[in-house]
Amino acid sequence: MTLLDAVQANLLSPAVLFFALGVFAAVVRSDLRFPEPLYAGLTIYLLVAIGFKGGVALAEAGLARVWLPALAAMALGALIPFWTYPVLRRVGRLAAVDAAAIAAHYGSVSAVTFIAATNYLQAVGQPYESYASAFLAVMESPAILVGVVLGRLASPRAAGVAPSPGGDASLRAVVHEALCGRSVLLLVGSLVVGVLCGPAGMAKVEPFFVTPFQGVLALFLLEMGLVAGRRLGDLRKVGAFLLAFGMLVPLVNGALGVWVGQATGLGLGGATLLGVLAASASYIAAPAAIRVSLPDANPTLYLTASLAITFPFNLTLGIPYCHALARWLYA
Amino acid sequence: MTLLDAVQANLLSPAVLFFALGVFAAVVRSDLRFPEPLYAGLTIYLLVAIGFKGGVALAEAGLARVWLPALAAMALGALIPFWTYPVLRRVGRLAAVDAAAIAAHYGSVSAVTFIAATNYLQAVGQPYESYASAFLAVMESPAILVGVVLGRLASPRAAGVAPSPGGDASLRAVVHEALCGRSVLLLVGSLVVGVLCGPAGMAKVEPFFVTPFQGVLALFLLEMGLVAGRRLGDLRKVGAFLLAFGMLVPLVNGALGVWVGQATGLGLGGATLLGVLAASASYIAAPAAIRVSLPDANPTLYLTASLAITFPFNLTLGIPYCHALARWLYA
Amino acid sequence: MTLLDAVQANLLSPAVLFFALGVFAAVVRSDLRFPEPLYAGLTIYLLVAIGFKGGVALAEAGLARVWLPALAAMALGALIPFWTYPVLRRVGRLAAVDAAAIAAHYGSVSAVTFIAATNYLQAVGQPYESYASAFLAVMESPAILVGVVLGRLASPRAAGVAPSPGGDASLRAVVHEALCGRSVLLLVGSLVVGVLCGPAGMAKVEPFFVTPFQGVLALFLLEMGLVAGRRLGDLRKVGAFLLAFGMLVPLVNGALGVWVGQATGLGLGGATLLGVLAASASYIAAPAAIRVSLPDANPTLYLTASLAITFPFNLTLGIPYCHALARWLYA
Amino acid sequence: MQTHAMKLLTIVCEAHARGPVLDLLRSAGAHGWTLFPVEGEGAGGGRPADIPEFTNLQIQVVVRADVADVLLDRLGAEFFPRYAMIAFAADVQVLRGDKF
Amino acid sequence: MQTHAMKLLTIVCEAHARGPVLDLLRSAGAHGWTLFPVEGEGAGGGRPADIPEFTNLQIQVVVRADVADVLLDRLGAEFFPRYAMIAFAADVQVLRGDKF
Amino acid sequence: MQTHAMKLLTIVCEAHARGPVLDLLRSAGAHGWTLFPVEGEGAGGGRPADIPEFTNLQIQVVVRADVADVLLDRLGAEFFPRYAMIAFAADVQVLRGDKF
Ligand SMILES: Nc1ncnc2c1ncn2[C@@H]1O[C@H](COP(=O)(O)O)[C@@H](O)[C@H]1O
Ligand SMILES: Nc1ncnc2c1ncn2[C@@H]1O[C@H](COP(=O)(O)O)[C@@H](O)[C@H]1O
Ligand SMILES: Nc1ncnc2c1ncn2[C@@H]1O[C@H](COP(=O)(O)O)[C@@H](O)[C@H]1O
Ligand code: NA
Ligand code: NA
Ligand code: NA
Repeated sequence: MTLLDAVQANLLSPAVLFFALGVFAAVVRSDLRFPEPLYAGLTIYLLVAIGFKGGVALAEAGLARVWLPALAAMALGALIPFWTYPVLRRVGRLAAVDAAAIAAHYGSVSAVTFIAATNYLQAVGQPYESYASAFLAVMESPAILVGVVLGRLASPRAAGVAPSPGGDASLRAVVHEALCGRSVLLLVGSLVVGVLCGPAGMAKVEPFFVTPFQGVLALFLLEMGLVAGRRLGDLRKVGAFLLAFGMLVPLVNGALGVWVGQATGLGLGGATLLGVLAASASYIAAPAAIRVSLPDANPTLYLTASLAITFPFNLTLGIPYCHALARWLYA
Repeated sequence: MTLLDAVQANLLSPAVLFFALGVFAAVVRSDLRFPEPLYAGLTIYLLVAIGFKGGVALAEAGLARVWLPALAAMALGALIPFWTYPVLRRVGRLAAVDAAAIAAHYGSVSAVTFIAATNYLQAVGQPYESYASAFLAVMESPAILVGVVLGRLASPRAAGVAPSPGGDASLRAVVHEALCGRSVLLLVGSLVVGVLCGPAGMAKVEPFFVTPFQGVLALFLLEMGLVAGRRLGDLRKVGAFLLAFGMLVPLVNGALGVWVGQATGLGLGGATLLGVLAASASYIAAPAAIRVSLPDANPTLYLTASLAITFPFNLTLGIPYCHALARWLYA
Repeated sequence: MTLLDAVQANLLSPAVLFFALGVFAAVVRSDLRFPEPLYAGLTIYLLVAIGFKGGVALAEAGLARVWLPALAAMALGALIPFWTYPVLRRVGRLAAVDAAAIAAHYGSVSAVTFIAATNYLQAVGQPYESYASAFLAVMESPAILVGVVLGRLASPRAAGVAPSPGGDASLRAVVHEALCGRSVLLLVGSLVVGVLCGPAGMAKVEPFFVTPFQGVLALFLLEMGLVAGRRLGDLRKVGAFLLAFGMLVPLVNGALGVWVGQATGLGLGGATLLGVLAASASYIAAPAAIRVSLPDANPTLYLTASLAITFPFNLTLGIPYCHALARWLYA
Repeated sequence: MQTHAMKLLTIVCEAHARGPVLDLLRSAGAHGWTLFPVEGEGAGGGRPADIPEFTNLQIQVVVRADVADVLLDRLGAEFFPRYAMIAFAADVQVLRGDKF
Repeated sequence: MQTHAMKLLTIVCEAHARGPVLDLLRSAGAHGWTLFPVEGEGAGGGRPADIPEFTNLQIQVVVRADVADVLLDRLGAEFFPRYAMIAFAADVQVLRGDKF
Repeated sequence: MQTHAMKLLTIVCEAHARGPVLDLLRSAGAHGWTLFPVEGEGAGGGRPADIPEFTNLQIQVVVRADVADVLLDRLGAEFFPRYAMIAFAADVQVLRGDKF
């Protein structure tokens, strides 16, 4: 299967096509809306399902095989801001605080992109380590913390353009958010539940958390298409640099991720997933944390880049790209 | 199986019984409520599932076999207002704008009635053309446009009792609603996705969009029973004529639909479904469009007729009636 | 299997672990929230599914085998307040109206506890009478009516600290709530639907109402953990007596229930379920009814006792306890 | 266009009070009402709105000043001792004074 | 801090009026708006908000007094005959008067 | 029944401000609050409320006039530069003046 074939197969999958339908609906200003509780319900389902499945896989594989790639994944996430920040500053000529904010987003990860990648691997018959959800879980926060610190060092005013409500509480708030925020808690929590239950527990909840999973993802991507499509208008506001950044950085980070995966002993599928994680940019956890801790950063920049550029890019091209790279590396 | 047996089997199906339970709950003023987001979620699921399934079937059958009955279905929908309007005017002595509004509702279609009919056919073991969802998709809008034009010609004041906000924009709004409205977009969009994915895509999402479908429908009909039951009190306001109209017109339109189905080469099941579509009256897309473009029309009349009379009538009696008719015609 | 083994197996089930995760999230003040419509949707699903399944089982078993234990279950529920009320008054030194309110909660039942118990029995391979949902349905209301009457007799002021809005209407409101309230209506209604449909109807909706049921329950218990966890802070307000009451009363009532089950001819599984029902305390139907009819009763007391003490207690220990007791009794 | 002075009465109460409050509004002569669920905290503790039964409602009604007085009186006498709730009145201007 | 007198205009209308009302607000010069779904009852009967199409919206907008007058005029002339709705204006004080 | 003059302070802000705003209310001496999610548009662009993280909240609090002043001051100084939000105060009459 050539890269082109892979891309084409991906583009014709229900998940990607429903995403496109959502974008279309937003662009033609249809009155189609997913009420917010429906969005919340779908997110909770997806995170719990992927976390639980990963936990059961982890229980079967044993920590011995997982700790090294997991640590490497964390390190990779934490380090990505150190190369993206200077690029954003020097090449993009962005303000320090904006550069730090965007760097944090690209070091962190997007759970939905990860889930779509597992979906893709299943579709092309590529086995992968199910415990890779553990990498998703540990990569979410480190880059955010790094980004916040970068932003505060680089532009001390950012820490307090106005007397911060609660003083230094806001740094504490970031740490709290990083450890107890909705998505981290659901992922890590379900992972732990999965580890404790093991395959016996899985047997009970499989018909709900595994069998219909791909269909739920397709429906959710319809909604994500709406969400991303509504923000397409902001593309004009962010300029050509961020557009290029949002598509080139995933290529570089994806390659780094695949390479780290191979170096730490993952299989072809696992390395692909690590590549996708590195390539992906957060648009849930990172914006929430950055909004509170770097309030001077412009949300239009980081949100549009991660949600309206990188997310669709990875969903359509980034995932087959990482897979092709891994196949080439493992050949 | 006689008509009576069929009706009885239908009345004892979970879908119809849960509908009855919903009506009962509304009538005894239970505090049972489906929150609006739950309703929205169920609708989205049902429309996406039925559209996607129809698209996959369409991909397998090929356009060559579908275009003729689809065109005939559109024409049938567009023409129904031309005979119902005069009846509403002359026999019912309704105002021109109300007659036009109601005619539009009966030319358009009810997706839930269609879905319940597929459910019924499955239960009685009657095969049908799955691509019939395409007829559902194309029949929603034409009659609405015809009804709006009728209403404006017949009562020019209706076009502007007050200077219309946005001038002629409101006609443009109707066309936009007819093409990009929630239900049309979901149906047509999922149909196209289904066509593009084909059976390979279906295999992935089947456990979510097909296997649990009948159960979801039963739950949704519980909610529809609540919705219809809350409007039962309006029956007194609409008078005996509309009550009779809401039950007799489906019989005529159902017969027309079955006959058109046979004439354009559909099988027994497909003709039944076309009959049900013709017999059904819209209570989602049509009210929305009419409210905006014929604001003088009285919503109590068209909503009560389509939602509180014709919908329950078709659900319980209209569906087996169309099936019996088709069996007689194809015998 | 010893009681200890059983408790341990229960504690490591997905349902209980997700409940614990929810409590944890609430305690660390995570921003994880289930929007209210999601909660409502999950409740409706669970009640309809359990009611329907019970109805189908009832249709198969026949009324002849069910009426006696059902009547005994009702009587047991109605009688429980007569022994708990004096304990609450004399030992707990609670005000008459608070004692009556709490007694009503412990005579009534918790549907979620019941569902978790069926889950548990399935997991340990213990067969049970599926029509036991009928006992759940009939046990919800009687104790509430008894509690309200007790409360009004004991403290007449409670009936009207202020001129009641609508006079004696509020007693009528309780009866209406007891018969047409959301949970009773859904349970009894779905039970009747299940009886009418029988196994043929079940075949249609099984993939939605039965197959994924355990997974949905796990997700719902995550939410229940959040709900209970948010009220843990109130434990300090209710004092040591209610803490002990909330854990000892289930032991007594559970034993009574198991014994009544055996005496009326139920099998080991059914007797366990009747024990769990007797042990459980209502936190939905009872609070709603008591709030309206005994407004002087302090909600913190009855809600904390039933929701933050007895519910987690039964979920973790009460269910295996009733099962162990039944096994001992049937040995 | 000519506007008329009316009172906007806002009631925030636990969901269980829904029926009785709406009955009160009708019997006092209000011609309509608007209602939505809210979260809140007050003397009765927090109401996190995580369960329908534990939610709050905000009920708004536009009425003539004399009706507002009657409503406030009856709320204070019959409802405040019974339900967790607050109520406040504000001056508003409406079109179509006879509608309210 | 210095506050400025503004008008808070509240509109409760059927959901179908959403587009036209927001267009009106923009064209009249409002710099923002706030909106949420509500249940209600009025001359147009009950709107139980069980279906998105049958729900009500409450739209709130803070504007200068002259803009509020324009809005009320146009609402009365163009919208009231067409949609089930009510509107009322109230006095409010805001910070940053130039924002509205 | 006797009514007392109070201020109703309404804050519309992005959801991320929830924690800090509620902390502020408590520390300034409010005895309760009411809150619900809303959609909106303003200087900070549209907030379509399609994702919990991108939603707005409307927070309402009834307080004594002096508390309202403190709140407005602190909102203007500490919160407005930091979050997308507006705030406005209105006169209301309440029963049970000591409750607020
Ligand atoms: N000072 C206040 N400002 C705004 N809302 C309040 C205030 N006090 C109470 N509430 C609301 O009214 C509800 C009932 O109040 P309470 O009876 O004090 O518990 C609370 O849950 C809040 O939603
Ligand atoms: N007197 C009123 N007080 C509060 N809300 C009202 C009032 N009258 C009408 N409404 C609201 O405005 C909507 C439309 O009113 P109407 O056009 O009278 O049906 C109703 O559904 C209510 O939500
Ligand atoms: N003039 C206005 N009237 C009503 N709501 C407004 C107005 N301006 C802003 N808002 C609300 O306040 C939120 C934050 O405003 P902003 O900081 O201007 O983006 C918006 O999303 C709206 O919900
Ligand atoms: Na990344
Ligand atoms: Na039709
Ligand atoms: Na009990």
